[in-house]
This record gives sequence, structure tokens and C-alpha cells, in this order.
Amino acid sequence: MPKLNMVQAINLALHEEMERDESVVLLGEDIGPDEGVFRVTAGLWKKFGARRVLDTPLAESGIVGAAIGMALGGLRPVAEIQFSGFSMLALPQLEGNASRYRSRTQGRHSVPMVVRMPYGGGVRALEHHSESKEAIFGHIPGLRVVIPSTPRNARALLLAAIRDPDPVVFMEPKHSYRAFKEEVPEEPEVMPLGKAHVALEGEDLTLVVWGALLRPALAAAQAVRDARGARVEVLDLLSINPLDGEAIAASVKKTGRCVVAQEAARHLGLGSEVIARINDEALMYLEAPVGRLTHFDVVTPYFGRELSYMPNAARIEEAVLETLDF
Amino acid sequence: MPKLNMVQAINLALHEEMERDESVVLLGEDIGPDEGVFRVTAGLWKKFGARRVLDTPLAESGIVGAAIGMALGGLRPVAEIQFSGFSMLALPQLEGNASRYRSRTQGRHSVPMVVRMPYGGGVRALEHHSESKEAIFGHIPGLRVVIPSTPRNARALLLAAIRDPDPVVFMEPKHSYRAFKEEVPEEPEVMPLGKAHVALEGEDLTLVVWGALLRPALAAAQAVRDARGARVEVLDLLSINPLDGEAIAASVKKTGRCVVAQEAARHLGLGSEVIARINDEALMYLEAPVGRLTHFDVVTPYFGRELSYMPNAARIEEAVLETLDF
Amino acid sequence: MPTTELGTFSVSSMQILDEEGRLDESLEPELTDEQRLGLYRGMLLAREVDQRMLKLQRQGRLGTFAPSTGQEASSCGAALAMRESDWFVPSFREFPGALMRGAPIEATLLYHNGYEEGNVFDGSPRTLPVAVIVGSQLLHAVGLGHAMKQKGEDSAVVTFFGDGATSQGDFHEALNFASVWQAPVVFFCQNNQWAISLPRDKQTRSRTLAQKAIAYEMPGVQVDGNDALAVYRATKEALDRARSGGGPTLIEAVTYRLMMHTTADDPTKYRTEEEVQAWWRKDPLVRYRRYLESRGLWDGGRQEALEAEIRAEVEAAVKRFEERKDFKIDEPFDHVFGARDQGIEAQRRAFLDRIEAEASRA
Amino acid sequence: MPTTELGTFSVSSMQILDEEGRLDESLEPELTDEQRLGLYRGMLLAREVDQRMLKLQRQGRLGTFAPSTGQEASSCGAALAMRESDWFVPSFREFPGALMRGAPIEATLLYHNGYEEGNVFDGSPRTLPVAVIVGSQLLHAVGLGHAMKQKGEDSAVVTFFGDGATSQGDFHEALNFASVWQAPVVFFCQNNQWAISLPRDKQTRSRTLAQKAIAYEMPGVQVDGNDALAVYRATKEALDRARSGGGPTLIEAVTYRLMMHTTADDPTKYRTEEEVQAWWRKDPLVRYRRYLESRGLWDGGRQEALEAEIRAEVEAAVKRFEERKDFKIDEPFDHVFGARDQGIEAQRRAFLDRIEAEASRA
Ligand SMILES: Cc1ncc(C[n+]2csc(CCOP(=O)(O)OP(=O)(O)O)c2C)c(N)n1
Ligand SMILES: Cc1ncc(C[n+]2csc(CCOP(=O)(O)OP(=O)(O)O)c2C)c(N)n1
Ligand SMILES: [Mg+2]
Ligand SMILES: [Mg+2]
Repeated sequence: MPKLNMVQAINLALHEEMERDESVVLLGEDIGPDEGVFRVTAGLWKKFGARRVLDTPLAESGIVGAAIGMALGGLRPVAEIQFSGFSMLALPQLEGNASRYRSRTQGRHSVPMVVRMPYGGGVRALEHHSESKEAIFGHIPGLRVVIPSTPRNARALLLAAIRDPDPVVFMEPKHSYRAFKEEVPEEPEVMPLGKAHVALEGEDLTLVVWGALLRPALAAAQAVRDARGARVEVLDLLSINPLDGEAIAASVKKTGRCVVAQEAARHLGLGSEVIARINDEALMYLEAPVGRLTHFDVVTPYFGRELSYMPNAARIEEAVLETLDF
Repeated sequence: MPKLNMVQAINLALHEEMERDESVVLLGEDIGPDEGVFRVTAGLWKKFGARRVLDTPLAESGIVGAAIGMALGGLRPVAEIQFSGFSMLALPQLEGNASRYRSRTQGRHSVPMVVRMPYGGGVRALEHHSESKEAIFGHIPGLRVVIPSTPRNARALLLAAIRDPDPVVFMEPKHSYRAFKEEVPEEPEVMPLGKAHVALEGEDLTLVVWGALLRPALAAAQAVRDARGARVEVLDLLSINPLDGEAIAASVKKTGRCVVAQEAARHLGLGSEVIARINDEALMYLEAPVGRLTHFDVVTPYFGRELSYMPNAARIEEAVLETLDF
Repeated sequence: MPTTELGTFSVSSMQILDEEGRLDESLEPELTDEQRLGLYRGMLLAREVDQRMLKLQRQGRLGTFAPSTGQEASSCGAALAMRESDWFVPSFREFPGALMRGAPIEATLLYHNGYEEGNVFDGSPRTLPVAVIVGSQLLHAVGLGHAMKQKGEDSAVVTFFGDGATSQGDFHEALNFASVWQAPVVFFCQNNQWAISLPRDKQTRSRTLAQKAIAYEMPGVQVDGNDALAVYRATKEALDRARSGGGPTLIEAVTYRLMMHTTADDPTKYRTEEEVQAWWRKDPLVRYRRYLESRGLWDGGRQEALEAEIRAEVEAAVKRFEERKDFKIDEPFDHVFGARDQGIEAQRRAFLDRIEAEASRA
Repeated sequence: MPTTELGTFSVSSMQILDEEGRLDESLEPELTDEQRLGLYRGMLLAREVDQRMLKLQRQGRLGTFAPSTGQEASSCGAALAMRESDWFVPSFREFPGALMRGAPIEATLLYHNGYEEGNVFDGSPRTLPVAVIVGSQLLHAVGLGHAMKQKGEDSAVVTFFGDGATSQGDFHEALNFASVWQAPVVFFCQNNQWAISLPRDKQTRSRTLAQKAIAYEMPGVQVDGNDALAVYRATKEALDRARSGGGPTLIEAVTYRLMMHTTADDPTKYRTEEEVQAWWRKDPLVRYRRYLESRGLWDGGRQEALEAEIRAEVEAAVKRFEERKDFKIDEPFDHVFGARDQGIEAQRRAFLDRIEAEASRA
């Protein structure tokens, strides 16, 4: 099994699926000769040509709106939004049309498409290049939202997303793009959408994370283990909509304690929904309030200050210890 | 004190503020001679002329983007989005610019503007005319989100919103537009933004609502009182961002039980945040899980089916009884 | 400012049947008599459906809807120029054309009574449902056009929208993408002079809407939108060009919204009765009927017979619509995702339990 | 298709100083020698800042930035035509003009090192900061223009954007609003031939970007963007027209991005070295220096002196920038809302407690 970083793994999935399925086409800004600003589409334009790898004009509503039409017309478009900070421009088409076509036509039409976008902070980027807006996309019924966390699941989830009959927003934690490598199976691997993954088993506390925070969460779990002997279960959500509420409840019923960590602003973030699911299904198992480690409800600061504001392994460890000690 | 419905009360606030402050201008679709599709701007174009009441071309990003410029240039624009279903088109400007100008320039520039929009279901309207997207706007730091619930607070909150130095999304529960009248003080009344209101005091359960659900909530509280003698406290949030977490916690600490009801989809809705705030501040006071009455995570059905899916007084009553009986 | 001229552009207009029904024979399109008559039937049927719906709405038997009276020539003329395999991508005032393509009359009744069932046109799978978000459908048309090209189909796309829609960002992005991709798309603008209460000249300062095509180096043409023959001809030419790789076209059909914006609107607030009356004199049906008469295809007897036939057809559709009761209450849960999801299914069960409990209490 | 012509439109281009520095005297704008020299200084300073930033960035002393080398004539020529009371509404590659208007050199260093402090231009309150979301600032310009008109100020607005930005919906909505409102706005398009890796001819199929003005019945003009005099003249004319109630103008400045898109970009992936070299031969600074020389305003000695002066000025700014340490860590909490909010303040306390605890542990 080759060891790949996340960029390579996503690139692999695109290669595989474009080879397997003639109807898969890519579109976006600078994904052709330039191979994407993060090189995620490396080699694809050369291999599949400008007919299937379309460099578009600079217009995000155009990209996603046209992709909807392509999907209605029998293609399987995979659109790239260069940075998720520009994805709000595509939201009207996602919320107003992509997510609704199936329901609007009672299943007569559907929009099988993927909208990929790098998201998240910690890469010293300019304004609008560090946001985490998964809660906004996640609130839209009919729109799947997926966030991989490792090279292997990025490849397997992207394959699933492209094959899925519905629109999928595929948010790629750019901080993890080249941060580490992982073995990825030779043969195409497809993971089911909508399922969380227990990244580390434990009995004492459930640590819920997604995307780039998986790695610091695992580090924090190890640190807590080393310091206290406590065993933290790390639950990697992978799917933001639908959310795997059963997995959250099952873990919390076992551990009785929970911490959720997110890069996004606190108010109305996904962490709140995780707490609400625990309230719905497992409240009486809780031995302490759910710990919430989040960004703050401030406008995302420029990168000079950003690290002070973001969760990291030490801060997750702190939050875990606090909840353990409650 | 005259008795006004909500449309009249909002119209009154617009009249008052345009008279008081030369820099207040209105812009939007069909707000001039047509006086708004709900007649909220009745009389204003006639009185203040086309210089201050601008019928714009059909473009929501244009309306809100231009309003940002007006605000930077010293005006106080009050923009109308005809239905909140079309407000996603204005989101890029709200999220990307309006909410950030203050922080971007460390307070050197700010964007004092209001974006009014009717929202919510139950009025037998076409697709996109019945949505409740407050959770999306509420997740954006730097953007105030206000939802009045009665004629009197609509007028007082709108005056506050126009005078506020920051952008305010002012979501008007259109189901309540003409549903009832209330006495409104002769003199302009201004309510502080960011505060919830105890609409009914009680000791046995806290019922958290906002917008059009206030009335069914009060009816449900009365029904519960009649049936059981239990006293439900009804907390009307009024401000979605910032959220008055203290008021929620204070009430739940007193009652030990809570139900939250929302018109919006369940997943990642404001109800989840209310639960998260209780988790943060008052979990150990809870005698039962917080009851959540929400829309479902389905694409908003057309109006033929919508009433089956929406909360109403009877359903709120059911949810309250269930939580009381837990 | 003395300068070098870089290029000049022009925009032109076409009329074949004037207001009195006089024909410019040099431009008359080649149509079979069956097509000629079918076009008239389509327009008359649409008019009747509109009038019937208005009554139903006033009687509280139907929700809000947007009448198309006055725009039948534009809608039906364009639809006639299309093949079944072409995609019809409408806005919300294009039922005349949809009817021509085989959408059942009940569909619009169901739709306007709040049922997604009204978006199901099983006999015409390439007729898309109403797009409410103004301008958003133009981009779908571009993607569809590109897909047709990509798949080697010689199908094209016609998308319809109003004068107001030309102000939306999506209009601009769609025309630009279509032009860059040379997608087989006809952008058909129903310039009916009003966007609710905003008159055309306050929507944009350009003399014509057709000239907006210049921004994309795209052919742009204005036609008399109350002249079904001119509409047909312009659309046909644009479709032929699109099919043969010539790329997209913008057509501005100059017409008029004779009725209110929707049944919730009161146009007396913003326009004069004289203006409306002047446009009634350009009624596309009257003009086209004269054309049929002049070709010996029509007379009073046939008119009466057709009217009776259409009335019966509409009446039968209304009856089917009003008798229809098989609305599965939990249908929305079926169409969140194509694959079953356990969370959605749990919500469905909770929903159905509640519905049942409420029914048993009632 | 035989038809009636409705109107014709044309687009023209202007050059005053050609690539060899030859002057078209009939078009030479009236400027004082101080202005002529100031313009050159502005361009040279911008070039030096760019080169210095590139070094800092390569040494890891600065974050990613977008060089403006090659576009100085467009940026500075336009800025020179503006009054202090006019609004300068830039995109992200317009620091040359901002410098001309008094933005301090440190500002761009601070900005590109991740500090909002770099958006504070206290000496030039009508110079707005960088807009990253392509095209979004055009609408702000329209609102500002309208506000100036409404308040009876005779200030106008110049907003800058790239060729890529013309594809955004906001471009379209902004030009349409500005035209309908006849707002005093100059839309200044820096057509530098590339939007990252997308060449101008794949951005849009129109022969010129200037012709996009026709869609709004707005004057549209192309100028040689490497000719500071032509840029000045075109902008001045547009501003004069705007101020006198003549409404907005679209200017397309034809120029070239001589460097990478940003320091994170590798242009060898998508364009040839020959193309770049051909444009270096049109360097706006060289051309303008010849003009000054021909007017007897410049020589080698003055050039050396100015270069030394500018180098020192830039060096001093870099020093101030690198010595600056007064970044209030909780500043973001100050600027969420203008009014204090208890929830935000509670978060600030939690934040500061954590920072303190972390510092004490370290
Ligand atoms: C994006 C958006 N904004 C606002 C509306 C509300 N609205 C519905 S129709 C309409 C006017 C449309 O005018 P036009 O495009 O000329 O079409 P017409 O109604 O004349 O057929 C408006 C403003 C909408 N549906 N979508
Ligand atoms: C809405 C949006 N989409 C994408 C980007 C990423 N991006 C930054 S600059 C750029 C190209 C801009 O091209 P152009 O408008 O020609 O300006 P130039 O860079 O040439 O100055 C892109 C795609 C962005 N900043 N904003
Ligand atoms: Mg119209
Ligand atoms: Mg460019």
C-alpha cells in the first residue's frame, strides 16, 4: 500500500473515478494547466484533457450553477471552489437548487455532484482563506456535507461522494493537506457516507472532532493517557450532514463524558448540535457538562493572531482534563 | 396608545426614523410606488420621495452590497429583501464584507445598516417563501440577527437596529404580520439589542421561542396551565446573535426543565445552540432532557403539506407535557 | 477624446406579423399547417388555463400564481421551435410553453395548490419545473447545454426568464460561461416590461436587453414577442446555430404582462390602465388568428369548436385536480437523499407517529 | 435575417505615450511638473516596495502577497487623477495607488504579515483596504457613489478590479446599479491578461472588456494601461463626467502582470517566458521616464538620487514594521460590535485567562 498525503489521496480518487466513469468531469478555477492552487488536480488536465477538466471563468455561482445543470444532464461534475471562504457565493445555488431538485421533482431529477473546497485555518493565509463554515452547509436539508480527516478516508469518501446520487459538499481540511502521510489501499476503497468513525477507543471520555482537529485530538488523547491513565475515545464525525447521532450517543452512553472541539465560531457551530444530540439520546448518562472547545465569536482574525484563537492539541488536552475532573 | 399590527408597527418605525435622521434611506425591490409586497413601506415613497426610498433592480447581492457602500459613505441604509428565501444571494456580501468591515479596519470603518426580510412558513406561499434560515445568519460573527415577535417589539427593535452602529439582519415573522394587533407607545420606544424577554413568567418549565412561535407558545403555556396547573415560563429570544445566554440559563436554573421550539430544520438549528448554552451554564439544574420541537430535516415541503411539518400550539403543548412528565 | 475605434456592434429587431396581422412574407417561417394550427391551439389553451386559474384562485380553490396572459406567443412560439429532446428550462411564467411540450394541465394546478406533484411531467422528462429564484435557472441551462455537447447529443437548451432577471448576477455568469464554452443554449428573455412594479427602464438603462449580448460577444436579437412567427423564427435560427456548434444566443422578446404580477399583486398601484389597454390591442392571439384566417386555415366555426374543446379539456383537468387526494403525507422524507438514511427514517417515524396520534385525538 | 437595426455601439482605445516613449502631443494631459514628477516617484516607489517585499517573503519575513510590478502606470495614473476626497476602492493588487494617496509603506507589510493593523490608513480615510473576495468591492463603490450624491458632496469613487473580476455576478450588478442610479463611479479594470492561470481570452469571449459597458448604456473605454498619461487622462475625464452628473464609466486598462499571481504561484506552469519578456519591453516606468527626460525633467543623476531616497524610505519602513510589537492579542474582541456585548466580553475573559495560563506554563 502506497503512503500518500491527503492531496495525493484526493488526486488519486479523482484519477480513479475519472477513469472508471466517463461522465465524471471536473470544473473550477485554475484546476487545468495550473493543477489547482494546492495541486489537488495534478496531472488530470494532461491526462483527460480540457473536455473533462474545465478551467472556468472566475465565478463561483457560475461554477456550481453550471455543475447543477451538468448533473441534471447526466454528467457527474466535481466542482472545486478554490477556498471555502468564497463558497458563500455558491450557497444560493446549493441551497436554492442543488439540495432541492430531488424533492422538488419527487425524485424525477437529481443532482449527483460534488463541490470540493479546502477549508480551515492555521496556514498563514489571507483574509477569507481560513474559515470553517461547515455549520452553514450542514443546516441545509438535502445537501450532504462530508469532511475527511486522513489521506485514506479522504480518498474513500471522495469516491463515495462522486458515486452518490445527491449533491455533496466535500470540505477538505487544508491544514492536513500535506501534514502527514498514510497508507492507502491499492484498490479503490469506498466508505459509506453518513457514518462517524471511532478513531481511538476509550472508556472514560468521548472526544468528538472532525477534519484537521483529528490529529491534535489523538495527540491530546495520548497525552491524557500518559498523564492520567484515562482512556479517551476519539470520534471522528466524517459526515456533517447527515450526522451520525447514533455513534455519538453510543459512545457517550459508554463514557459518560464528552468534549467537542471545533475550529469554527462557537455560536451555532456543529459542537452545539453534537451537544443537542447527546441531550436527545444520552443526557442521563452524562456525568459532566459536555466540554466545548471552539473558536470565539469574533471575526476570524488575520493570521498574525490566529493561532491564539484556534484549538490545538494542548488546548484539547486542557478541555479533556477539565471535563474529566468535573 | 394606538393598536397596530406588525406591518403597521414596522412601517411606523421606518417613518419615525426617516423623519428623525436624514441619513436613513430605504432600498429594495418594489418598496416604492408598490409600497412593498407586504405593504411594509406604505406611504414612505410618497412622503420621502425616490431619493430616500429607492426601488432597485432585481438583484439581492446588489442591494446589500450597495447598502454596505452607502453605510461606509455615511448613510444609514435599511434594505429590504423581498423574502428571506432570496437572502442567500446577499449572504456573500453580509458574511464577506458587512460583518467584517469593523474588524478589518480595527474600527476605522463600520457598516451601520439593516437588512429587513420577512421569513417563516404557514402562509401558503410558493417554494422559497417559507424558510427560516436564522441559524445561518446567526453563525456569522459581527452580524447582529434580530427577530421581533409582536408589533410593539418589532417597532422598538427596528428603531434600535437602525441606530445600531453595525449591520443587523432583521427577520420579520411574516406569519405574524397581520395576525394580531398590540398597543404601541405614541413616543418612539427603543429596546436594547441582544436581550431576551420573559414573555410569561413561570416556575415549572422554560419554553424558549422566537418570532412567530411566540403566540402558539403562549397559547400552549395557557393550555398546560389549564390542564395541569403547571406554570410555563416563556422566553422570547428576540436576538439570535448575540444570544442572551444569561437569560436562558437564569430561567432554566429556576425551572429545571426546558423545551425549545423552532420553525427551522432540526439539524444545526438555533434550538441546538439553546441546548448547548444550557449545557454550558445550567446542565446540572436539568431534571429532564431539553425537549426539542422542530421542523424536520427534509427540504421544506410546498404548502400543501407544510402545516403537518411545522410546530403549532398543540404540538408545543405536547412537547411541554412530555418534558414535564419526564 | 480622439482615439482608435476597436469595434462596432449593432442590435436589430424582427417582426413578421404586425399588430394588424399583416404578414411580411419574405420572413414567414416554413411550417406545416399542423404546426401552424398547433401553435394556435397552444396559445388558446394557455389563455384558457390562465383565466380558469384566476377564477379558481379568486374562489379560494388555488394558491397564488403568476398569469401568463399576453405572453403566449413568446412562450409557445419558442416551444414550437424546440425538439422534444431539447431541454426546456423555464422561469415561473412559462406554462404556455410547458403545455405545448406535453406538461399536463393538472400540473400547474397541483403546483399552485402547494404540491410537488405539480412538478412531475412524466411524459416530458426534459421539461424542467418552475424556477422561483429569479435568474438561477440560467446557469442550469448552461450546464445542461454543456452536458449535451459533452455527450455528443445534438440537443440544445432554451431557458426563459424575465426582464428583471437580467439584473441578477447569475444572468451575467450564465451568459459568460455559455459564451466561453460555446454551449448550445438559447437565452430567451421575456421582456414583459415589468418586474412586479419596476418598469423596464428602471431595471436597466440599456436601450435594449438584446444588446447585453455584446458583453459576451454573443448574437443578441430583439423580436416582437407578441408575434408568434417572429418568435418561432428567431428561436429556430438560434437553435440551429446552437446545434451546429455556433454557440449561444440571447433573444429579447418584447411583450407585455397583461395581468397582475401574481394574484397577490395590485398593478393599479404602479401602472396606468391606458398602458395596459394599449398592449391589449397587440394581443398575440388576435394577430395570429388573423394570420391563420388569411391562410384559409381558420374561421368562426373552427374557433367556436376549438374553444369548446379547450374548455372541456380544462374543465376535465380541474376535475381531476380537485378529486386528487393521494398526497402521501410523508413524501418529503422520501426525497431528502436518494439513499435511505437512518436519521431521516427515525424522523419519519416520529412524524408519522405524531400525525397518527393527532388523527386519533381529532 | 433581415431586420430593423436598433442601435450601434462602438468601443475605442487610447494611447498617449507609446512603447518607445513617443508622445502624442494632442492628447498630452495638462499636469504641473510637480504632478509629473510625483507620478514617477509613485511608480518607482511602488516598484521598489514590490521588490523588497518579494525578498522579505522569500526570506520568510512576510506572508503571501500579490506583486503589482508592471501595473504601476494604471494604478498610479488613476490615483493621480483622483482628489483626496474621492474614494479609492481597491482590489488586492492596488498598493501603488494607495501609496500615492498616502497609505504608509508599513501598511502593506503589516497586512501581509497577518495584521489588521495594515488596513489602517489614518492619513487617508477614504482609501479603503484590500478586498479579497473578487468583485465584491464594486458594489461598495456604487453605494459610496450614491451616498456622495445623496449628501451633495462632489466626491466620486474609483474602484479597481482585475479582468477576472469581470466574470463575477457582482461586477454585473454593480455596473447595472451604478448606471441606473447614475452614480459617480469609475470602474477601473486592470486587465493584466491573467487571472491566476486563466488567460484573458478564456475569461470571457468578448474582444474587449470595455465593450461590457454597452450592456449598461455606459461609456466604456480601453486605454493602454502601461501609459500613465493615457490612464490619467481617461480617469480624469471619467471623474469629471461623474462629478458633473454624467454617471459611471468603465475603463479597461490593458496592462500585464509581470510577476507571479502571488508569491505562492508558479506562472511557468501556464505561460511562456517569451510572453512575459515581450511585456517587459512595454514596462510603464521606462516609457514614462523617457517622457520626463524629453520634457527636460529627468536625467541619470536625478534617477540615482531618487532611487537612493526611495530605498532608504522603504528600508526605514521595513525597520519600523519589523520592530513593531504592540499587537494587542485580544483586539478582535474589540471589533465584533461597536457596542460592548456581555457574551463577547465573557469570551474575551476566557480567552485572556487561557493566554495567561499558557504563558505561565511556558
Ligand atoms: C432572487 C429573487 N428575488 C426576488 C424574487 C421575487 N420576485 C418574484 S418574480 C419577481 C419579478 C420578476 O420580474 P421578471 O424577471 O421581469 O419576470 P416577470 O415576473 O415579469 O415574468 C420578483 C422580484 C425572486 N423570486 N427571486
Ligand atoms: C470570489 C473569489 N474567488 C476566488 C478567489 C481566488 N483568487 C484570488 S485572485 C484570483 C484571480 C483574480 O484575477 P483578476 O481579477 O484578473 O485579478 P489579478 O489577480 O489579475 O489582479 C482568484 C481566482 C477570490 N479571491 N475571490
Ligand atoms: Mg418582467
Ligand atoms: Mg488579471
